[in-house]
Amino acid sequence: MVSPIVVMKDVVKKYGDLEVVKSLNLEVDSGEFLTLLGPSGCGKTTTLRMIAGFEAATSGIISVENERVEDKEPYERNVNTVFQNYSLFPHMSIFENVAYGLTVKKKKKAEIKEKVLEMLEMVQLNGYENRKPDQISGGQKQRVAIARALVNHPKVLLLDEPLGALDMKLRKQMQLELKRLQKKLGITFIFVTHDQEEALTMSDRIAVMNGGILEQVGSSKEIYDSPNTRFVADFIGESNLFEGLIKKFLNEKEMLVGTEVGDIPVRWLEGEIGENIDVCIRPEYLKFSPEKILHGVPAVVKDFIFAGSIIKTILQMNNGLELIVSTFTETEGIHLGDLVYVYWETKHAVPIRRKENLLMDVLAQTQREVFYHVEE
Amino acid sequence: MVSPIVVMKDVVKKYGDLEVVKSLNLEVDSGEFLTLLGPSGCGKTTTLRMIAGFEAATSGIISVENERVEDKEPYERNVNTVFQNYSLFPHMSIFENVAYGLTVKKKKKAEIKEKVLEMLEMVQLNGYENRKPDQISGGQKQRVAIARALVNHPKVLLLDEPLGALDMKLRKQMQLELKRLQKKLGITFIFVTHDQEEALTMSDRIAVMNGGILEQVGSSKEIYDSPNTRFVADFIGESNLFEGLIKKFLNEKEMLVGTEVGDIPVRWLEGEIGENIDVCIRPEYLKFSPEKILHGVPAVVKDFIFAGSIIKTILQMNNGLELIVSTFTETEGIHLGDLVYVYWETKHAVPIRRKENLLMDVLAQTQREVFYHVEE
Amino acid sequence: MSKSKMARLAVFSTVGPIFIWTVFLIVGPMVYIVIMSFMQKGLYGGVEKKFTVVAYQTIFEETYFKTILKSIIIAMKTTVLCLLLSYPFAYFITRQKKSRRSGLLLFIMLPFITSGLVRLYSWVILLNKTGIINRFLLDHHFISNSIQFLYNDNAVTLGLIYVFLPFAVLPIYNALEKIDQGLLDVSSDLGAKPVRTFLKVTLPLSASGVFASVVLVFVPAIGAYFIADILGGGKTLLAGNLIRSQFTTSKNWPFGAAISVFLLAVTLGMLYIYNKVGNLDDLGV
Amino acid sequence: MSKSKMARLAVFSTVGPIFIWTVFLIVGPMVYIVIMSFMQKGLYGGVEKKFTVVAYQTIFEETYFKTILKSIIIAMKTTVLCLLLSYPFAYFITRQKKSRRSGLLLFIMLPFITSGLVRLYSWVILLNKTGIINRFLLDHHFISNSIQFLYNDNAVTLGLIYVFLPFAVLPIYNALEKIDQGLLDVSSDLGAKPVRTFLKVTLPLSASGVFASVVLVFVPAIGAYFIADILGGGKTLLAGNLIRSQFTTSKNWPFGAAISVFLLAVTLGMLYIYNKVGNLDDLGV
Repeated sequence: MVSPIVVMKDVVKKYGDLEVVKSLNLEVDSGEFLTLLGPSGCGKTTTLRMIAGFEAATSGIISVENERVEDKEPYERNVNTVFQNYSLFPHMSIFENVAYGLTVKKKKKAEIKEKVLEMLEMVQLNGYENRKPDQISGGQKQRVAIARALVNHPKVLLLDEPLGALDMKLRKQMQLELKRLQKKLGITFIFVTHDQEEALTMSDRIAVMNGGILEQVGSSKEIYDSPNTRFVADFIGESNLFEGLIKKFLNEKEMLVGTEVGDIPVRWLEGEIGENIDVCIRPEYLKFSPEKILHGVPAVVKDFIFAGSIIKTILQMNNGLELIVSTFTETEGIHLGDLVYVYWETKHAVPIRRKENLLMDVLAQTQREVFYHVEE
Repeated sequence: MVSPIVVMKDVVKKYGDLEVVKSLNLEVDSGEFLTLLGPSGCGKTTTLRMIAGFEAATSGIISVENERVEDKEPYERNVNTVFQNYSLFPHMSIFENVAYGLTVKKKKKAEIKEKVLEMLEMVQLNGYENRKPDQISGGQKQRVAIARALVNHPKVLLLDEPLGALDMKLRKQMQLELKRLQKKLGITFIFVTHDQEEALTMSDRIAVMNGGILEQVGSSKEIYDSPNTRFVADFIGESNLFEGLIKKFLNEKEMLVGTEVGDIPVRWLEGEIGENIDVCIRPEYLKFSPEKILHGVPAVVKDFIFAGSIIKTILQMNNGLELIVSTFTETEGIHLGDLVYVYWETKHAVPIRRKENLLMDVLAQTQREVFYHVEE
Repeated sequence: MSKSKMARLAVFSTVGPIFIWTVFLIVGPMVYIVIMSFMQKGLYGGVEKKFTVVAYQTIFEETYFKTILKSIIIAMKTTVLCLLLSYPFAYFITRQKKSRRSGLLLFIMLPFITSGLVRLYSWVILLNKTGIINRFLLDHHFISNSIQFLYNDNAVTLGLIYVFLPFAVLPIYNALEKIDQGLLDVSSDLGAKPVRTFLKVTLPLSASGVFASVVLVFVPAIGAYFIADILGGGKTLLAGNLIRSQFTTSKNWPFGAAISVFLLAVTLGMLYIYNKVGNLDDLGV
Repeated sequence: MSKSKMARLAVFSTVGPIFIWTVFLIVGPMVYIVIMSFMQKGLYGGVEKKFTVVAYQTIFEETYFKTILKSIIIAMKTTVLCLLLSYPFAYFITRQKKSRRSGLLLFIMLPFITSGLVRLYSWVILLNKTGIINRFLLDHHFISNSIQFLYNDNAVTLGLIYVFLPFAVLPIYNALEKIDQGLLDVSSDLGAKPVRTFLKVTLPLSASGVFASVVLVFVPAIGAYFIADILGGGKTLLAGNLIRSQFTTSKNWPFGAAISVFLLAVTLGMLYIYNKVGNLDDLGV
């Protein structure tokens, strides 16, 4: 078993009365590429800055390599950070920028030179060492910032939306480069982004945050295919959401959920009959046909949106809500205004617990724990 | 026929010796949503600013509503602009910002008030009129900037990467809102972006620019399915590109192209046998199978990338180059290292003329034109 | 105690005393002056520790009050003229190419690198009865008798403008340079002609710079005395001269202090009014 | 002609003359002084139109040169001490919460709103033989005879520091405030302790502000004379006093002009050296 290199336990960060991070528990494995994903203001950057040491946690434990670091200054922690806006020293050359960490550690000149040049080569910037930061492009600046952090061989590299300022094409290219570097060096990466696609393609695991709370942690596939909360379903990728209640358990894999637009078959969930739940179906798992189908939801074709590789068909159900269906090619013989029946494989209809129910679960669990402690 | 509302003819923009826009010809139809798409520095913003009047064209003709505007100041042109960084007047309230254009035109106070409030309601900002720009969020600022431009009922609205500063989720929402506004008001939109997906989903037509040259103009579908140049194929969406030469015309729809990895069937092109061309196949049109297939290209499975709705399978061909195949679900029974055969429908293999050949065409055409003029 | 707290303490224990000392050095005398202005004058200079408002009453005696009022008016004139000269100048510079701007600024600042004193004397030499200008006018028979340009209020005002002009240019230039070109573009885009754009966008957004210029010109102008010495030739007295004579020849220290406090109050009052009128609270200034 | 060109012409025809006139007003006297310094002195003041370098030779006569040299040294001392006081002060302010900063700055600038003259006299009153400090020391038997704090070089230096300190604080504060907190974070992140971060990041990045402070303090300090008048009591003469006396009592105008030009040259030379040593070209200053 890989032991966790970074552990956060019950970490809280308050600014005055404002709780930016709410009792966060997270373990990051050694050599892992973990992404903190969430919308602006969800607390992801604050979390990263607490690991780096730029922000002090209001309460809780943060440890790196089994050593508690909450009271350590950034310069005492064996983690390095790549900032969103590059933050290159404008008065130093590229070489001096990259060498900074080693110079601080009073390494020998020859060693510094060798390591810096090696690192610049790794980020494909050999020959640029004498330039100043204002003489290179945005993508190059980002690579210098990465080299400057990596040359110190940190245990953990923290990256705060490092690709946010780059344009689409360059961004995709840097994503690949970063992933390659991470695999090559075997350093643990904790990566912050608000871009779901970036998170899905790069990460070993994703930690989805919202309003200071960790909503779900898991692999890209887990997060995408089995979202835990309505927020995760909505934020990661596109999703069609139905509100409903559990009507009947069909077998150990399926159940029937009653919704405004009729009863629909859904993946099994440990729940009770009559419990309110949400159902999430990804647009690419929806199918539709002009013929009537058992449990098929009737809907009218409202629009086709061409989005490059994917064509999105917008369907409107009886209750007025819209569904999105993604296909690679146009569905032949279907026109605007047509009545169609929407269906799907039951395994792709994911039931999601309501927040209020989840809260009940947590309360129940806490009570159990309290009892446990009392019994001890 | 809809008459063009904006016409640019042989427009050139030079900064000193640097030609930023190279002999650009473009017609924008009335009521159309046209997007100028290209990477940073391709000249798209300069083109927009020439239409607005902030930059003077070095040569060429620009007309709006059949009236030449090259020598007109921005305040004399019936076009309005929404800027990337909002550019709200910091010393004025939201109301005063939106009212600015009407106040300048010396409209009556009651009329101004009515129109401004109506417009603020349209962008869902009623109740915000007394706030200052620094008291509202980024998305709200953007909406104020749009309202401030639209309240003047311009013939043409120019938008310079208006959503660049917003985060992913907000951006998607604003895209829908903008599209809705444009349809409702029937105003011609000229939209600048470097985001291909944004361009593909929003536009009636897309004009792809690169290095100051207009590479291709067409509907999202045309641009995506039949790119004219290698650049367009590469910049819009993902693409698999083969280099090859025309070997044989199979029938009036298909031809055979010889490449490093064997002969492949490709969509027909008006060309000559032996002509060097590129072939573009979109990742979602590629299929692969463990069994040998006629004209199938052998390749080894290198990687699976999970990108949310799409799973990308990376295949490596004999010549070392990689192919990307997109699917919605995992291909069962295929593992890393497996040898597979890649195939596709011929209509999805798009032949692309080489730039040098295109240049020859242009030269030939120019010669023809010169002759024509001489004959006159 | 965490290391971070210790580090912060270390910084404060070094910087703190210097900070306090600096504040004392700067604010202390100020407080002393205010106290002194409410005391009785000593017979041979100095003060006696009795509370009185005599010094303030003296200000409103006709001869003194005339001089002080004239000082204030001259300082206001100087300020307005400095603004009228420096605003177009600063505006002109910001309209130049970026590469050329700092050169132009340096050019205007160069003479400032030599002391105001010498530059004032060069004015004396240019303007006096036997100076170059008079000689030129006499030689070409524009005039038959030399004109005394010096030793009057206008000469003093000219001198004040001359010495304080650079102080007016810099803040306005800084404010103008900070204005986002995009805002001017937007204004033009929305149909505003250049004059309107200037009045509605440029001017309000440079108000903080104008305010700083007003402070930097009006404040020293109201207290200056050496300019009046040189260009006023003892005939045009300003409040500054009055203050100096109280501390030197007249030995009425409380009165000197009271004039200072009075001028400070006038200055603050004017700035307050300027602030209200200019609606600077809108700009967060 | 296009409308755009016409508009531009209109702007230039308004602003242009004011610009030229301002340049003339500012640079003209400067040129005149340089020319004058190479002329012969008239018998009763004024100059005779003969080229000579006598005025410059006079500078190097022992009595004069001593005074000028002392002036330069005092100005340098003043500059260095102002920097040492103002840097920690400005640094301290930038470390405060943003909302508190402008208040602190205003606080330090407040006394500056009253004229330097009055504040100097308050020092005289504090420091002279019958002043408060002497009285305190005598009353508590720390000393038996009053000490003359005034009328020496140190008093003059103190006065100079006192008057010019606000000029030193502002540019340094501006430079420090512009430094991106991210750069300090990066430095700490890469293992640099606070002192190293200060020396390697903060200090170099505030060099342009320090440079501006040096100019704003050294230049007026080298030419100031009224401070020497008041606190030096005629015993400590500075170059400024020398220049004034050439234009007034001694009536040797070319010599006065030559001293000015010489001091200007020294100033520019010092700034050049500072610039080279500080490697300010690296910072694009």
